[in-house]
Amino acid sequence: MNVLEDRSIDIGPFVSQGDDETIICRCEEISKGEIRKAVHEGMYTMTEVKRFLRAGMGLCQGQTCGKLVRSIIARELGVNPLDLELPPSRPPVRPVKMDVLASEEFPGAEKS
Amino acid sequence: MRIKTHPILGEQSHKEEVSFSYNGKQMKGLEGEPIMVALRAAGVMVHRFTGKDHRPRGVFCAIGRCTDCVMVVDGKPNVRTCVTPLREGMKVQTQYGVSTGEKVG
Amino acid sequence: MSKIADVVIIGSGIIGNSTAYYLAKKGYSVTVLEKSKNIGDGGSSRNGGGVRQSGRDLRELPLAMYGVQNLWPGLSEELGVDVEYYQQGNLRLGKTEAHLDILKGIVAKSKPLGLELGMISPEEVKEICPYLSDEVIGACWCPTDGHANPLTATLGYYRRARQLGVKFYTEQEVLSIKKIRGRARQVVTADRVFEGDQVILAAGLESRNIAASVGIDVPMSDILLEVLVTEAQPPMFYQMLGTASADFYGHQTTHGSFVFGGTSGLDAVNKHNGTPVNSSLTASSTCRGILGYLPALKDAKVVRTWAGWIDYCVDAVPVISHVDEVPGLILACGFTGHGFGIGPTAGTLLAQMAAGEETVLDISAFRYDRFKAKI
Amino acid sequence: MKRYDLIVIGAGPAGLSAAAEAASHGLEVVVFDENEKPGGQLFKQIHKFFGSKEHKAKIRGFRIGEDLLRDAEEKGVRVVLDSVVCGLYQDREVLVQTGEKVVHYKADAVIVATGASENMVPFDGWTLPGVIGAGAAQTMMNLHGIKPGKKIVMLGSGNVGLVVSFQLLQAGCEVLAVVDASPRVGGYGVHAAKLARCGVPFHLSHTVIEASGEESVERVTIGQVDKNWQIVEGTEKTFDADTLCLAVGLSPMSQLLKMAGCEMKDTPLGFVPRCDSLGRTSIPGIFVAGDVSGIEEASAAMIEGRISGAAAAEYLGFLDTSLLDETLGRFEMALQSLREGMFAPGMRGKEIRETEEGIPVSTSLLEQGYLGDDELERFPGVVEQRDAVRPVIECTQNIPCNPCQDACKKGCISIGEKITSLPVVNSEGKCTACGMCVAACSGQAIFLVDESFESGYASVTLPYEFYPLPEAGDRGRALDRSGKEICDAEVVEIKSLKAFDSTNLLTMKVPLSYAGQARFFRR
Repeated sequence: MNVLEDRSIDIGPFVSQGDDETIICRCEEISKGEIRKAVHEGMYTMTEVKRFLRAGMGLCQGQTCGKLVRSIIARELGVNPLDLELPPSRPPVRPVKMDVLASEEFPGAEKS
Repeated sequence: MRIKTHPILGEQSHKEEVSFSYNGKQMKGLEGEPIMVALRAAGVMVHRFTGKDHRPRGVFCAIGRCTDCVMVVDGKPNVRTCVTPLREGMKVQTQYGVSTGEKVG
Repeated sequence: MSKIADVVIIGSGIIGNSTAYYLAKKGYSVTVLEKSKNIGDGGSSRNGGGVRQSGRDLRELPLAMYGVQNLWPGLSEELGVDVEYYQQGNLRLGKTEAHLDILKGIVAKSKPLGLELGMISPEEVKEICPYLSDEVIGACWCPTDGHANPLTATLGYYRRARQLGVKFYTEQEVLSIKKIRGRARQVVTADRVFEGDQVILAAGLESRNIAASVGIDVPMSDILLEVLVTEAQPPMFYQMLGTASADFYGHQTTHGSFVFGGTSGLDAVNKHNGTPVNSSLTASSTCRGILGYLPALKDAKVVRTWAGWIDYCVDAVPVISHVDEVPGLILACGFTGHGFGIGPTAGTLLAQMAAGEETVLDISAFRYDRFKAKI
Repeated sequence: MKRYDLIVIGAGPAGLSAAAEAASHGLEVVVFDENEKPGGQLFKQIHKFFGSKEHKAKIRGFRIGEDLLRDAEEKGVRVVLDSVVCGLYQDREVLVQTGEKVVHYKADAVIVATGASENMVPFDGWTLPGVIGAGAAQTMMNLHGIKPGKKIVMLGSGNVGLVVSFQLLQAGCEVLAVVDASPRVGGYGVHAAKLARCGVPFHLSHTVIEASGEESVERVTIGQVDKNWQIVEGTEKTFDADTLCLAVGLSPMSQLLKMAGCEMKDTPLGFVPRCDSLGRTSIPGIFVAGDVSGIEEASAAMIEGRISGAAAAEYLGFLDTSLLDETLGRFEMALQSLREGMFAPGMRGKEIRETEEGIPVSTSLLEQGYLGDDELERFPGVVEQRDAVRPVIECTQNIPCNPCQDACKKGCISIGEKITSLPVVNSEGKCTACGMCVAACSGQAIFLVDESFESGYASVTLPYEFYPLPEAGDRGRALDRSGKEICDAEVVEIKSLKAFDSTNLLTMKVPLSYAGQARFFRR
């Protein structure tokens, strides 16, 4: 079983690095070090890191940092970034104001 | 900062000048251009300060995707200034966290 | 490959993870199996975060109250992860006399068990949450209710359990439980067999098929629920909100965003293609529900919506139970969409059951064989 | 609910082409796009495109956008702008935000042509105002008429980085450096060369260490990287720049497809839907076209759009299956020709040592952005001819492009059947110095050199797309391919014809011995 399936495989201790302070998720201001630390705390997938730290959960919905987060996790786990699944895509693709979303139109629908 | 005449695009199309306020200061811009353009023409680079680390942010993607350029416009926070057209009399303010307050919280 | 543990838990949601944590704390060796690639991928990552006692079925209420009194307040400290627990009350709002009747019914029902719960006037409502619409004419108020962050709570239990030596395996879809010498012992996946002296089945809706492999049924069906999240707003209030007519429920988070659940009224019959997909109707319907009570949020932008199935048990309370026919098997499923708030209590009880201890609360109401024919 | 035969998401080159193709077979088509202008990224592209006539070669991007839109509308396509598709739900239901409401539509087929978004790279200070995407720079200067900054460092030497750097110069900005961690220029050599001769230095095997400043960028520090992408100590250089542009690649914007439940695959080139050569995804009725199914040039996206549009028409019974094959045959050949040469999708990551003709490639071009003087003669566009004016074609890589061949009516230039072949200058041809080839070359790689111009002097005619335009009689300095001033020069003629499409032809007089080196003019 590989490290992505077996969460008890030891990936070694967290060792701080010079660029740990660099912001990765711009929206939520999550640094590289925070992401690396989360991996050592057992967050081995992009989805888990997202849920644990909010990295990729901001206004841009992970469109800016997604690939960066993935490569950091992959490097920490020693796996190919492509083996890490991207988090699901959720509607709406762009943020929509609540009163706009509340105003629906069904053109062509028969009046009931 | 405005490009008056361009070797490929020629003369910039004429738009009406409008006034707006930026943090209480009166400024001029062109009707309908993104707010960000009018601000940049006036040399304004900082659009907001972040909530957590209070770091300055400005335009990054310029197409409404990254949302780094958001400001408080007419009292509403989180307005993407790179895709919101400028109108006469708009009130544009630097955003701190998610409001105009100097302090977040 | 065979892995032997004291307890094998199927499902890494808040029920499975909290049980694993409390068992590990008692010194048991525990294996947790998760079907998806991610820990806590089911209902635990798809709910509104309510830590609520009010409005509970009376059978469930003691579990909710026990959690609020004994577990939630110290959970962040215990887990070393901020689970963002706020205990600032639950407002269940009404706009019509009919609504108020519903709310009064809730109050009357819960009172005997000692829950602090009562009707309040529109003025009192406004005092607690000034952002609410003037159309609100009353509410049922439970000051000890609250909310927490389901994502960090579920992963917080996982993190702590993992630190205590619990083995977590993802991408392990359990196909069956196999009895050895009359006892549940082996848990079989596509290419592996895990073994434990006891097996706890906490796999949400999927529990039904797995239990079927040892001839046991839990009458559950799926309902697709949807939640939406807004961009961060300036801090406004930290009460949990709900309404008499169930238009929506939700709260503001530490981050500033609002998390709201809601309904299109069609959720029980939603069509799906095998993955939880949002309906095109629900988010709009939920927004109309919210704005009817919180007009101040009209400019707040919805950043995400998501959908997930709940394991709707036919009588809307869970099964937390040993199984007579299958010694060694403990069922923990059918939480019907309100398992998050009672998750820590359920984990505590399940750990006690697996350890052979007397449970701190009476769990006889949650037996698996309580379902009887009508006539 | 309103039903369309076809909903196309995205009014870029792929989407508009798909819509036009489908409409030409009789489908009722609507296109939704979130931008206020159609054309996707085309309206930011002010350079001339590569390719052949069918690929709209030598036409500037924004004009292609105008053409595509006109074509689609003439065929009855409804193009709805300022409309964000929020979601693609079950049964091909599309939820569109238009104005202050959301509108539900259904279609029998949906073509997703949402394009790509820019990749990013983190470093210290990358969140400072003044660090922007290359696309942002284009948006500012080419759509909104504002300079992104005064002094700019560009990170990334792919085509986007090169093209945008040149556009920055055209907008009147100063480009201090083009930086790339790779040891070789990523984009077309001709794009690099036109920057280099304007004096823009290339710093390859370098990356950005830090952008710093009080509240916005004031300095950009770069450093050399070793084979393991680590900074080599002591190689740091700091530029007084107010802007740092990031051009580090594109990723498909495939969220809608994933949301809809299409099978996806994760490739080194992006997260894309599984689809066949007709753009059919795993969900019947959902098609893709353009960058959303893998990053390529806009010219390829237009043909992919045509293919998906035809495939959708066939799927819905508007186009007979037997006719589909015929229609597709044409498109697929055109697409194939674009996917050949050194920069073909299949060549990514491969090191190329020789051209298709067996000529060693220019290492100077790859490592410094310009051709070495000693490397020129081996290429067939450069011929010796001292007694008359002749075209000198400094086009040394196999790219799919051939407008120069069509431009010359005197038979001086030939490329042949294979569109990626290097242009050959035929000394038998009678060059009349009409300049059409100079203006037609999208890579600005053709010069007219006349070593018989005047005793002791040669004339060099070069493409010039900057303001202010010099005038005949202006004196200045000639620059060589690396942008270094080499000799005095005098402008003898400026030719600006409508047919040149804003590419002015500047002819300067230089001492005869510099005829082979002088390639740019500075006052």
